[in-house]
Amino acid sequence: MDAIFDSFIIVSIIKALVIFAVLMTTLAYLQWVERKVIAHVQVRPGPYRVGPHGLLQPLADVIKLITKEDLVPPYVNKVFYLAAPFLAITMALLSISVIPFGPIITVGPVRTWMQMTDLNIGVLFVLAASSMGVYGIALAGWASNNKYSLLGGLRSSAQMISYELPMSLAIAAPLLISNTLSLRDLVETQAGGFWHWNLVGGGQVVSFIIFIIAAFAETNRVPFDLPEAENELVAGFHTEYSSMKFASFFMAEYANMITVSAMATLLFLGGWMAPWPVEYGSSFVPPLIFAFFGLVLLYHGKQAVRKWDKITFPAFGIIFLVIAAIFLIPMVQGWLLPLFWFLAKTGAILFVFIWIRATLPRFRYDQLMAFTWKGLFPVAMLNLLITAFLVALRTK
Amino acid sequence: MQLWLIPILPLAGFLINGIFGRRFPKSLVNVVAVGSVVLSFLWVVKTLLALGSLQEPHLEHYFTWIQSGTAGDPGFLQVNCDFMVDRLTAVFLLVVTGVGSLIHIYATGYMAHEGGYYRFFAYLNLFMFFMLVLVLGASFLLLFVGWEGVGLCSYLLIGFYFDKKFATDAGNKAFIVNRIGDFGFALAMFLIFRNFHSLEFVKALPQAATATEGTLAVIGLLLMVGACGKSAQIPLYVWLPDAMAGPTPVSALIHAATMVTAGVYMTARSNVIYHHAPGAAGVIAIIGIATAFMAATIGMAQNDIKKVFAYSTVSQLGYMFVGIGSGAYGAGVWHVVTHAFFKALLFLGAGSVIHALEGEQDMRHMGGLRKKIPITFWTMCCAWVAIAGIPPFSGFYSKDAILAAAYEHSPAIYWIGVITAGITAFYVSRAMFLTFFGEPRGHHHPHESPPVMWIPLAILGILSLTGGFLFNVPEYLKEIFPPIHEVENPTLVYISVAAGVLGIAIAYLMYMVKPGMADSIAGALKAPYQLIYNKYFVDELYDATIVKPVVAGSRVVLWKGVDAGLIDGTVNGVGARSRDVGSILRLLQSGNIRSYAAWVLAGGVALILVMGFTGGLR
Amino acid sequence: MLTAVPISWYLTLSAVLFALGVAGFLFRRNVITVFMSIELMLNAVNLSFVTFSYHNKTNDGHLFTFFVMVVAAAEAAVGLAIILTVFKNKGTLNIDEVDSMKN
Amino acid sequence: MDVILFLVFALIAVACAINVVVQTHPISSAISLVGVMGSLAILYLLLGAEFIAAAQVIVYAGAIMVLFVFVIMLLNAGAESRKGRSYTVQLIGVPLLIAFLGLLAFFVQGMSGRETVVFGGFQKGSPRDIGQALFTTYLLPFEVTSLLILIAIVGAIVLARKEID
Repeated sequence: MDAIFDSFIIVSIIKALVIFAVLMTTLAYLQWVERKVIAHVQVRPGPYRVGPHGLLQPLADVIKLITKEDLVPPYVNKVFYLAAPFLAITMALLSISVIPFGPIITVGPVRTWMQMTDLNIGVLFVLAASSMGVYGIALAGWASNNKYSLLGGLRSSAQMISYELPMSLAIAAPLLISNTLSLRDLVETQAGGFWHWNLVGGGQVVSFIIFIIAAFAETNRVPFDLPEAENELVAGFHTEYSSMKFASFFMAEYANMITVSAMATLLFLGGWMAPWPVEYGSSFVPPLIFAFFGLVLLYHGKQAVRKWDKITFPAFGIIFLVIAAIFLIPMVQGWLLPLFWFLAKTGAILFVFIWIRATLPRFRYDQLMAFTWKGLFPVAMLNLLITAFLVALRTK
Repeated sequence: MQLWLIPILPLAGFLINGIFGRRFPKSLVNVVAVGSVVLSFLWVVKTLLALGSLQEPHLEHYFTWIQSGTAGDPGFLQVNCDFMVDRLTAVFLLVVTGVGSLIHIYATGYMAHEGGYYRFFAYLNLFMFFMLVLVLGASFLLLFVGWEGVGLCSYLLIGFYFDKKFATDAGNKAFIVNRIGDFGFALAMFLIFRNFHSLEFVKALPQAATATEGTLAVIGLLLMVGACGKSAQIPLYVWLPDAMAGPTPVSALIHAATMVTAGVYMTARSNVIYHHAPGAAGVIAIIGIATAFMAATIGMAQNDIKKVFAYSTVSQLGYMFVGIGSGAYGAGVWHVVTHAFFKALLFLGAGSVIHALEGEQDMRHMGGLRKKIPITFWTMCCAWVAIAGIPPFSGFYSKDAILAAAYEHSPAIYWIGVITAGITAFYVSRAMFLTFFGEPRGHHHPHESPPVMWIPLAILGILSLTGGFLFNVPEYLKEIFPPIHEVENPTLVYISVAAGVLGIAIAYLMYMVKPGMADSIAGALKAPYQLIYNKYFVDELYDATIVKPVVAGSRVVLWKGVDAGLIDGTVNGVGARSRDVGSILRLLQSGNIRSYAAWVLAGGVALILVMGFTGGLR
Repeated sequence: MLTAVPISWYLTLSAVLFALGVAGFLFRRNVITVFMSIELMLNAVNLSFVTFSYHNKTNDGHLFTFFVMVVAAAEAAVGLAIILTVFKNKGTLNIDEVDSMKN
Repeated sequence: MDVILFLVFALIAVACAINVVVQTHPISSAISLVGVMGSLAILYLLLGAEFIAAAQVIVYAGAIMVLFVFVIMLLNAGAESRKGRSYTVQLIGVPLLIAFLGLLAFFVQGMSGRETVVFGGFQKGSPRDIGQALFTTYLLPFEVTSLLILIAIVGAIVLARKEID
């Protein structure tokens, strides 16, 4: 009893540490990716100076944020002002803990899931965490004792409550099909090719779209970033925040993005399941991709324009080729492939987030509300009803 | 077979028009009202075609409406919401929905300039619903539902012009008189349940053979009381003439074609009872012939065109009951059908005349309309020859069948019937001559009615010309009625036809050849003329013997004594006492919520104490 | 060192929370705070519901709790709307000044 | 383990509840109330009521209390004014409260004997079971509550809408 118990505790701690570390770096680099992508959408290089192609930019940002002066305006409500960013980042990270990245792996003596813990109410847990997330922003807005911040806080709380409904309804539809609330089982029910995914097999296109839209609003992303609309509210709820406290809001936003993207992957895109079974060679897709990029980099390295690239391109090319090679090792394939697919799907959705940000203008506030209450909500409700009806028919 | 659709369609029409009609444009109201009825007519046709020759009644069970007691014991009452179609029902369904549709179409033209348009059509649709329930219902109770429903609609529609005193009075009169009849009907139903332990036609009626003739006679007579109320027979006919206060389409649909024949339907439906209780049947025949004769004589002296046709309706209903009473149920129902055609036509034609003369109803101010409104004139001529019993038109066949049966029953009734036939021909001819021939006596500018009004007239005209030999109803209904041995007796036919022709001839003589002769005759026979002109003073008689005492009693005893003294006294006393108590309790109302909360908390503590120490918490 | 929690502790906790809710209702004069005290009492009751359903080994208590939540949501919506209206009309949130029902 | 968890979260709950009552500023009370609800959710988990725990967080903490916070911010309600407070209610209330709590605690101790709560001792709290009961045994109440919510929505809109004139 105790041995297992201890090992459980230890394993959990290790997993927590690993996930935390990975997540933090991902957050930092997601920022870099975003800037790069937007830059290329707008036909400009983006961050370029710090490191090759600005690869070290996040590092620089982190240092900048940490070393900045951390000032607390005198007229704020101290307790909540300090608590708000902490609350925001905590709630953002909390939901990661139930998200499964892959199947069981065996590391030395212990076999464990690539997931911190599996609740049989995992989905509800994520919903709960995200619904708590609003407090961070609302409190920040209120505690800053500044009318722009207050408006930002009000907007975000109203907006989050409003968009939670269609989101929940959109989540409910695939749950009906998979007939479980545990994220792990949810993925298991979608195994065996993309025609079993809830998006395709379940025909949940509508709820997928609704979910993505609501996710944009929940994470206060363009085109729903009313709470921090510069041209109306300076910087919205985090006007008064600086340095690490600002950074934690920042991280919270990106962590939420990752969470919702992961949720979308799990709910609709079959999680870590390959788009088609291994016997049809889905296992060769990742190595091919990496190999392709490696070769491309090598090729570019041959006629590089800047002198940096003469070193960096080939280096990265070789790294990619090595990764491609690793993918071919049978003993690691067991956990590497699922991880790849999960990350690929999540990354694709994240790319959509960034893409949209680079593309769409911002809503007007009344449009925002009318859109969810008069548009999304009824459609989601209808979709849920139809799905329930079909499921009932199928089980008959 | 989805029988339920037949009544549901008009009900839907009623609901739609009744709820949203106020906001609808007239065209939409028309579409809903007429459409629903026509649809249900089409559905009836489809259903009957699908059912083919109804050798066996087709029954549809929907749900158990009332259930009491345990199955098996005699007190076990189970009333299902069942619909039944046999040949009798089929005939009535066709008449009700068919004539109903025509009259709906007509009404869209007739009511075009009236207020409360949507209300009128909502009521009309509701009436259709109840009438169809009445004929479709497979048990006496369901029939009774429709029975009361049509009574209600008739009340509503008679009082349609509720801002006119006489209209509302007529409505009340109809309603109250019908209550008497319904009372009899209800008693009859109790007896039926008591003796046959069921109210379903298929269960109850076959047992009639087993019961004693006395019981059956009582049941039959009580049923006849109900029929008297609904179908305006002596002594309860007085409401029908006043019912003409309603709009003319209502008079045509409810008070000529369909509702008033409900009594005939009901008696024909329970023919087994009468078959085994000849005494009751005889009474019916006598009532029928008496009504027929009396109403016909009254009809001779009326000047309001609608009143004439109203009394004619009463008289024709009398004929039908003669048929029922003398065992010729088929003939009675046949007369219902033909009468529906020509009487509806007469009323609609009268309506068209009234419409043409901007509401003029007195025949003394009409005349010479033949040229002005030819279509109306020619269509009404069809009805004229039909009701006058001129062969080979519809009225002739049915009336003749009845009279033949009556002769078998008792020659006396036959002879009175023949005389009545003559009188009938006379007063209809009188009406026609006064209205359409001679010199215009009014100062109006008549205009022909729009097509939407005269097309139904034309259809009805064709039907009343050809209805007799097209639909041989008695042949169709032979199986379900007890057989009667008919003897071909040409002389009877000649006599009745002769009577009809004679009536027309006299009318022609009195109103065409020598106008004014009528007045001289009236002057010569002062007393009888006054008698029939004042409808035998029946209304006055009822007023003196029944109405006044009842009113007086209610005013003195019930109102002054019971209501004002007892009930109001009690209520006011209670009110006063509670006000006193409240004035004391009011002091608690500090308006401070927290003090209320404190009170609640105190209550909670007390509750816990009590429960705890009485062991309620263990 | 006892290894499991006596069920009475849960009930006592619920009682304490309820009493605190009542206290809030009695002693606070801000309408919103009073309203929140009501929510607190509801939560206390929910806790005892769930505890009792553990005691009875049925999940009826959970259902009751669920319904209480639903009703609480509806109540919050309407109540807060009322508070907004009161504030709009009277310009105060002090419950003692909202006594137009007096006498 | 159970005992520690229970004690920790029970203490948090009580502390937050006291905070709800003593804080003069509504928003502080609101946040403390959220704390109470969160810790209660944990206690529900201990009692094996997973669904209720989730619902507690989602509905109460995530929706209702957000609504409260929203309204408080909207009205920008300041701290409670100390002026003109009447002690009469306190005078009646305090002893009543003490009596109430004492009696309640006393009877509670008397009622439930030595039964103890062990984590995992109750398995019927999963969403599936709740759903089963909700749509079979409790179908009518469920429908009625749905109607109630509809009424509440309409009422709230009617109350809070601007007067159009």
